[in-house]
Amino acid sequence: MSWFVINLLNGVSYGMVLFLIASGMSIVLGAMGITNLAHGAFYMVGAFVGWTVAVKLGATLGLGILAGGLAAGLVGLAMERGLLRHLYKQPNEQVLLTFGFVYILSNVCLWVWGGWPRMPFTAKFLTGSFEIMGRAYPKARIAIILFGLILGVGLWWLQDRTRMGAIVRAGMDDKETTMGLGINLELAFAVIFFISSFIAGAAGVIGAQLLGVRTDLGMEVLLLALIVIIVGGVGSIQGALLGGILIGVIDAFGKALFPQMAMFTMYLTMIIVLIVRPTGLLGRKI
Amino acid sequence: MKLNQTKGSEKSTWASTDSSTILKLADIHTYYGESYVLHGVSMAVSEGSIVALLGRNGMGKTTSIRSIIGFTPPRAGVVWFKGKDITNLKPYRIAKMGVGLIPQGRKILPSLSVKENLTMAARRRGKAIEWTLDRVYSQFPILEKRAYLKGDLLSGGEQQMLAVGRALMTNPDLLLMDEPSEGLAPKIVRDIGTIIGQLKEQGLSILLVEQNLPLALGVSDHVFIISKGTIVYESSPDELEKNEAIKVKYLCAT
Amino acid sequence: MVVANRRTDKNSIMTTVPYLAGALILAIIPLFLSRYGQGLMTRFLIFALFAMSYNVVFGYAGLLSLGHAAFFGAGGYAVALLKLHYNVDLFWITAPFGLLLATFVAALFGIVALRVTGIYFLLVTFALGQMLYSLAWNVKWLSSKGMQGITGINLPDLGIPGFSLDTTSFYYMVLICFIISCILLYRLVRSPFGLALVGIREDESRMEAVGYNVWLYKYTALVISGAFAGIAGVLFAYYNFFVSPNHLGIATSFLPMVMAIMGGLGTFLGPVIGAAVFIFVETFASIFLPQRWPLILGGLFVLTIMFAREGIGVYLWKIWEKVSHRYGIVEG
Amino acid sequence: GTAHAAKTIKIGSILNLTGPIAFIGPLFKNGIVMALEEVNYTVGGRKIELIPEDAAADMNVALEKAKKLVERDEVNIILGPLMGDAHMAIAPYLANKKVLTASFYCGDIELTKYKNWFIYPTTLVGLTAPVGYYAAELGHKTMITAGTDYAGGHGFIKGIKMAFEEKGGKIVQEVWWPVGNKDFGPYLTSLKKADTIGYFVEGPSAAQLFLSQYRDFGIKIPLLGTTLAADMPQQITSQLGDWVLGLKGQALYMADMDTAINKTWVKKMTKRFGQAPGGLEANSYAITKTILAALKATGGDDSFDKLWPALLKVKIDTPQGPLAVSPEGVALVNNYIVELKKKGDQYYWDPIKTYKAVEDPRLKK
Amino acid sequence: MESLRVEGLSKQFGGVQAVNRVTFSVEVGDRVAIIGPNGAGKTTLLNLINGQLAATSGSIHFFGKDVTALPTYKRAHLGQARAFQIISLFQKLTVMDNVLLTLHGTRSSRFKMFRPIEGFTDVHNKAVQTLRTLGLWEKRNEPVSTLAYGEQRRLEIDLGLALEPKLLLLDEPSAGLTKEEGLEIIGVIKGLESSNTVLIVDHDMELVFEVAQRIIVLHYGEIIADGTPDEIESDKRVREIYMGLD
Ligand SMILES: Nc1ncnc2c1ncn2[C@@H]1O[C@H](COP(=O)(O)OP(=O)(O)OP(=O)(O)O)[C@@H](O)[C@H]1O
Ligand SMILES: Nc1ncnc2c1ncn2[C@@H]1O[C@H](COP(=O)(O)OP(=O)(O)OP(=O)(O)O)[C@@H](O)[C@H]1O
Ligand SMILES: [Mg+2]
Ligand SMILES: [Mg+2]
Repeated sequence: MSWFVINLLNGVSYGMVLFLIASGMSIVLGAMGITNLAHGAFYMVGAFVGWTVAVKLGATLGLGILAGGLAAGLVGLAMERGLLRHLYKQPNEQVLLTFGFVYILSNVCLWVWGGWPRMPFTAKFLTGSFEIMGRAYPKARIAIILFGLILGVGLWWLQDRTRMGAIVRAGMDDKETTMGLGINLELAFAVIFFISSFIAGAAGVIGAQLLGVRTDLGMEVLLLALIVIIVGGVGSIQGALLGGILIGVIDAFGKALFPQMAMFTMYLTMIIVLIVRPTGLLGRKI
Repeated sequence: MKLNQTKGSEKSTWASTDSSTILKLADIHTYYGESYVLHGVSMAVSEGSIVALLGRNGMGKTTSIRSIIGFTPPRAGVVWFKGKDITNLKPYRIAKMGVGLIPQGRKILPSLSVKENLTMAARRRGKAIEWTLDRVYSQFPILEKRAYLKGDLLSGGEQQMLAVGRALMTNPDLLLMDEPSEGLAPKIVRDIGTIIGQLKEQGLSILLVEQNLPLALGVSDHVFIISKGTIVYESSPDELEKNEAIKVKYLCAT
Repeated sequence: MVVANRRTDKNSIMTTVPYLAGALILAIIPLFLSRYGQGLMTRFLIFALFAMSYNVVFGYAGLLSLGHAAFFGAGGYAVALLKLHYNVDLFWITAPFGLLLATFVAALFGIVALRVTGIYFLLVTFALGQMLYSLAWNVKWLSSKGMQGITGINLPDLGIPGFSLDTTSFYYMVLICFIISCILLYRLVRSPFGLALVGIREDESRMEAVGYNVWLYKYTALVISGAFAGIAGVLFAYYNFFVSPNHLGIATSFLPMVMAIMGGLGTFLGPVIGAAVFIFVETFASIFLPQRWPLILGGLFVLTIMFAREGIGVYLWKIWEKVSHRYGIVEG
Repeated sequence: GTAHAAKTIKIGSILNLTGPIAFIGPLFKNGIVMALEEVNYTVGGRKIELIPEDAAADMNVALEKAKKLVERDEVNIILGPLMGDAHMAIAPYLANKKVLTASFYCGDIELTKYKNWFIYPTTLVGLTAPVGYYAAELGHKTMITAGTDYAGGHGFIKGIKMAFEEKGGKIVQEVWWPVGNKDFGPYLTSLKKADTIGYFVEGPSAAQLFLSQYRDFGIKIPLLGTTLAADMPQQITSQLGDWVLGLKGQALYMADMDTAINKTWVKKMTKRFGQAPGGLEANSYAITKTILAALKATGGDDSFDKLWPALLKVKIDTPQGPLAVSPEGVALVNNYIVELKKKGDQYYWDPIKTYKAVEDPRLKK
Repeated sequence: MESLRVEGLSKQFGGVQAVNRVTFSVEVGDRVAIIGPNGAGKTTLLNLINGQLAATSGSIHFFGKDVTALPTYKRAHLGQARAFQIISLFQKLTVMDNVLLTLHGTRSSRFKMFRPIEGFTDVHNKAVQTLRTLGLWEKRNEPVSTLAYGEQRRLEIDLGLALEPKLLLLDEPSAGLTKEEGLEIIGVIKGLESSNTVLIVDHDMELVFEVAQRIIVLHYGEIIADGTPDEIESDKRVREIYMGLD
């Protein structure tokens, strides 16, 4: 029993990080139709900046998360305003551009921070462990779960209770008409993209506990995000959450039960979902 | 309301200083890139009235609407709305000032549900009676039934109702309607006429672009005819009704 | 996106000159290059072929795939496995086998992936490719002893007594494969089938209505494209002397995509130009700036998008059109 | 150009300057540069030119660069690459071209069959064997092995296991995680009971994650392994934190080793590069020194047929300790068991036991 | 001879019964108009006949053959052609390519690979001829998007005709056209051979009464009237529901 609970917690905490990684990418993909391959690179930028603030400068983790999110958000904003803005509805060009940014940002981080990996970090009061059913369980992981839930609720609110999502999709359909209905689209695009990048950056700091801080995170995180989006479906927060947790839990139990097949279980889940529901568990039908 | 007829491309002087004028186009010239489409259009809509803009295909009706809402700002001339120069404002600013748009071809946003199409642009402007989702639904009950359907799955007529509802949700003071009867069954065309009348009663000013002459003449207070980018005629609807020569010459009506 | 803006009755000199000139350059230049230079050219040809094969599904049929490396890798692994387990070197066995394996993988992928469209197609092909990648990591039979991947491949045996390939002759062998593939692909995209792919890219439901079995076209395109990617993979295994799981995974899938977009999607020669730019910039940037080459490469992508949006190939083509008009090669 | 080429000896080096372990390349390069500067880039009257290349931690790129070095630059000596997969990828090609190749950090025993590899400091199994011996000496009876599931990982774990079993120990559980694994939670929560864990993690980043998660999950079984961290720069060690104090494992080099040669070397390195050197620089320095010694013996002849026999006879002293070369081309050097300690706010690895010239048990026979 | 027979055909979208147990049959050479209020299910009915949508229940026979389960492209091979309510030409492709694609669609040459499309001389000649009669020959190398709206409509309809279909489905062919252009379309339809069957949906009563010998009226997916133009014009329900008269 305790084995089960512990592994469940493992899975959910890892899943929350996956959710954080994928949600921003999924929003931008669903709402703006942008395949942002640089999303993982934003995560990396956030992780490094967060490390600088929280570890190097010794500020609190909260400030680190904020700084990481802001840094990634600003990089994202600059990319969107400066370049992507001219490429709406041109998926091929978007793919090449954002892929270029993976190279550029990775190399810039290498330049600025050097190539050595940073120790996983978290807040002082989150180091160490709780006692759960007679076993030690890391506090930081519980914090990740809580944080993921809070952010998830926030995003869900943003998606369903504000018109933001609908406005951005409207803008993708027909920019002119949407503006003619009194909507400042440019602003809406910028805000959505900023939020998406901000989450990526903040996730980089929160996820540092599990994924570390390195200059090759860009690609790796991108892969994880794609996997979660495939399982959960494009465009919805619920999908990213479900996909993230499902992958996390399957990964945890897979590792615990069939350790030799570790890498496999994740891909297998993905393939099975694809065969049963090609558009992901909660994806919009197409 | 003064009713005087202007000849040729002479500029309209109607209501030029009237404080009850909600919209005024003063000699606007609009281009699409190199092509010169509006050669000095002047007209006005006074508060609470319905003005019809008539003309044959390709004469510049839609372009006039686009010039007002800011999609293709005129290169010369001024557009006044509620006494403010809106000539070079961004479309969303103009819309926010109280201009509602029902574009030609409806322009329903296909990836939004009917409900989202309505709520997306909803805006409250502190009027006594405001348009809300419920009110739009009670005006067009079919929209409520289709609330969660994607916009582009509606039939043509349903889309037109949606476009009207969507514009109303922004609670405009002035409604720009570009050929609302296009593609509609004869009965619905009549219904649209009724709705326009109701909107007027509720105090809206309307600029109605139409090819359907009976509809336009039935609802409007004043009529302009545009030909090759200039206003060539204006009068009351009754007067136009009687003027067969003008109708044949500019409206291809028999 | 580039339009396949074909002019059916255009002056043929203008269109053939660049092709002939290109072929001539490819045939002669290696004679003036070091073995390293020849190797680089070989690499370029292989990736150009890979990118062209990708262009069939992406550029022409409009299917954005992120799993194309699976076909490329399958071709390579076929060669490597024949060598590893059966010690077969003979090109006339390995090449058809690689081609078949790649085609088979593409046929399987197509069944799963073509149930969806758009962004989901990208996601599904990515998933399938990664699946093969993880197989290659985990299945011992797919690796040489002591590593992931298969090593120990030599230049192919052509079965001609008394003749064995060296760097130079291998280059020419690759060039011949490349030119044959080019001719086939050229005829393919100019055929009714090829035009139908473009039609499908533009509007599937209209294509259905005028009588095309859209699914079958897409499927066939994917399989054919997989076959050509497989040939590229076979040649690559010989060029590279070993294959690794990476050749099946996403890192490799990105390559033809980037090359095709950079050169000009949906144009015949675009991917070749893209491959040339990519390979040579990558190589020389990493020689001169070993720590900063990713920056240069990434910057190049961005610049291409901002200043030659339709692709560098299309950009060059337009210049060529201007020049050829000015000098009366073609009467305007 | 051939006349000129005959004058300079070109040494190629395949480093990881970009990619996931990008910080490693420059450090290896520093060690090489120091060794070459000491001889003023000349040996036997010939100038030496160093040609560094980036392999981006990708074995395909490594092969690409190896080809470039051989075919374009016509080098006869290549230093690196680091990773085992890259070794395997380039080995047949370089053996065929008769290029003397040195591994930066161990190598699979398979490489010895090519007879052109200088494997430094020893084979995979040879490197970790002391961990197994030491575990037995501590009186441990049972052990869990835990390592990364790829060729190199299997080699390192095998070293621990072979040595521990040779001394009568028993392996009660073998845990493997995939390359690139980040979340060790599921593995850490499924450990059985044992006296010790013999572990190997594939790089500093994974090692950091492993150690911090080991702590967070409150695992009490003591760790013994390759403290890659000990060979890593201060930047890695200094991040570890107090809770890692007392961690024991195998290491090849400690910055504060109390030998005269090391002290002067550290001083020189610090002065030249502005930071204290670690195990990586020590490795590449020792390798370059060995090659230089062989070149000196041949009088500056860098042809493989002369160089290889000369290499096998080299005996020198390096900051890591005395060095000799086995007939298979495997270096014979000291291997240390170290413990992490703290002095002031400086962490350091204290050598608590030395194993001299440990060899791969399979080569001894 | 019977060209098309539709029996008990229904289409349900979630809760919407767009087409409801529709039964009718059409003889070869008939010109039939389908009218009805917006949302009555006219477009949906054409989609069902043409196979773009799968029927929920009921059957469709085309020249005696049950085509209910056939995909669209097979129906095209049997001789159905369609012009859409919203223009569906390939906007980015040239006029020539549009013509070629359409002409190859129902020929076995459509699946030919490795042979240049120009090599199929019969199709090519036919394309040239089509373009010349349409007066679009000069614009053959321009993308369709540069054509005027009226020209595009004409092209779409004429491409339908160029396939020499046994059944031609036209959805609002006059929408967005000027009066004169609309008259031109009427002329084209009237000039068709008697072997062509035409089903036409339009709101332009003038056009409908001009070309149709028979009118089917749909309302909420059901047929409420079916008869000659005169009968329909005087039908009380139709006048009320559709025309909104008395
Ligand atoms: N985007 C455009 N670019 C270039 N010319 C245009 C564009 N849109 C319209 N035009 C031209 O401008 C002229 C006026 O067009 P406009 O759409 O205003 O006419 P309209 O009176 O609304 O006609 P309709 O009744 O057909 O809607 C036409 O000649 C048309 O061809
Ligand atoms: N894919 C769909 N999903 C759900 N409902 C649909 C779908 N397509 C059409 N409908 C509904 O079915 C009804 C019939 O639509 P259809 O387009 O056939 O009408 P129509 O008779 O062609 O109208 P119009 O004359 O306005 O074009 C409409 O109420 C529409 O909302
Ligand atoms: Mg108009
Ligand atoms: Mg319809």
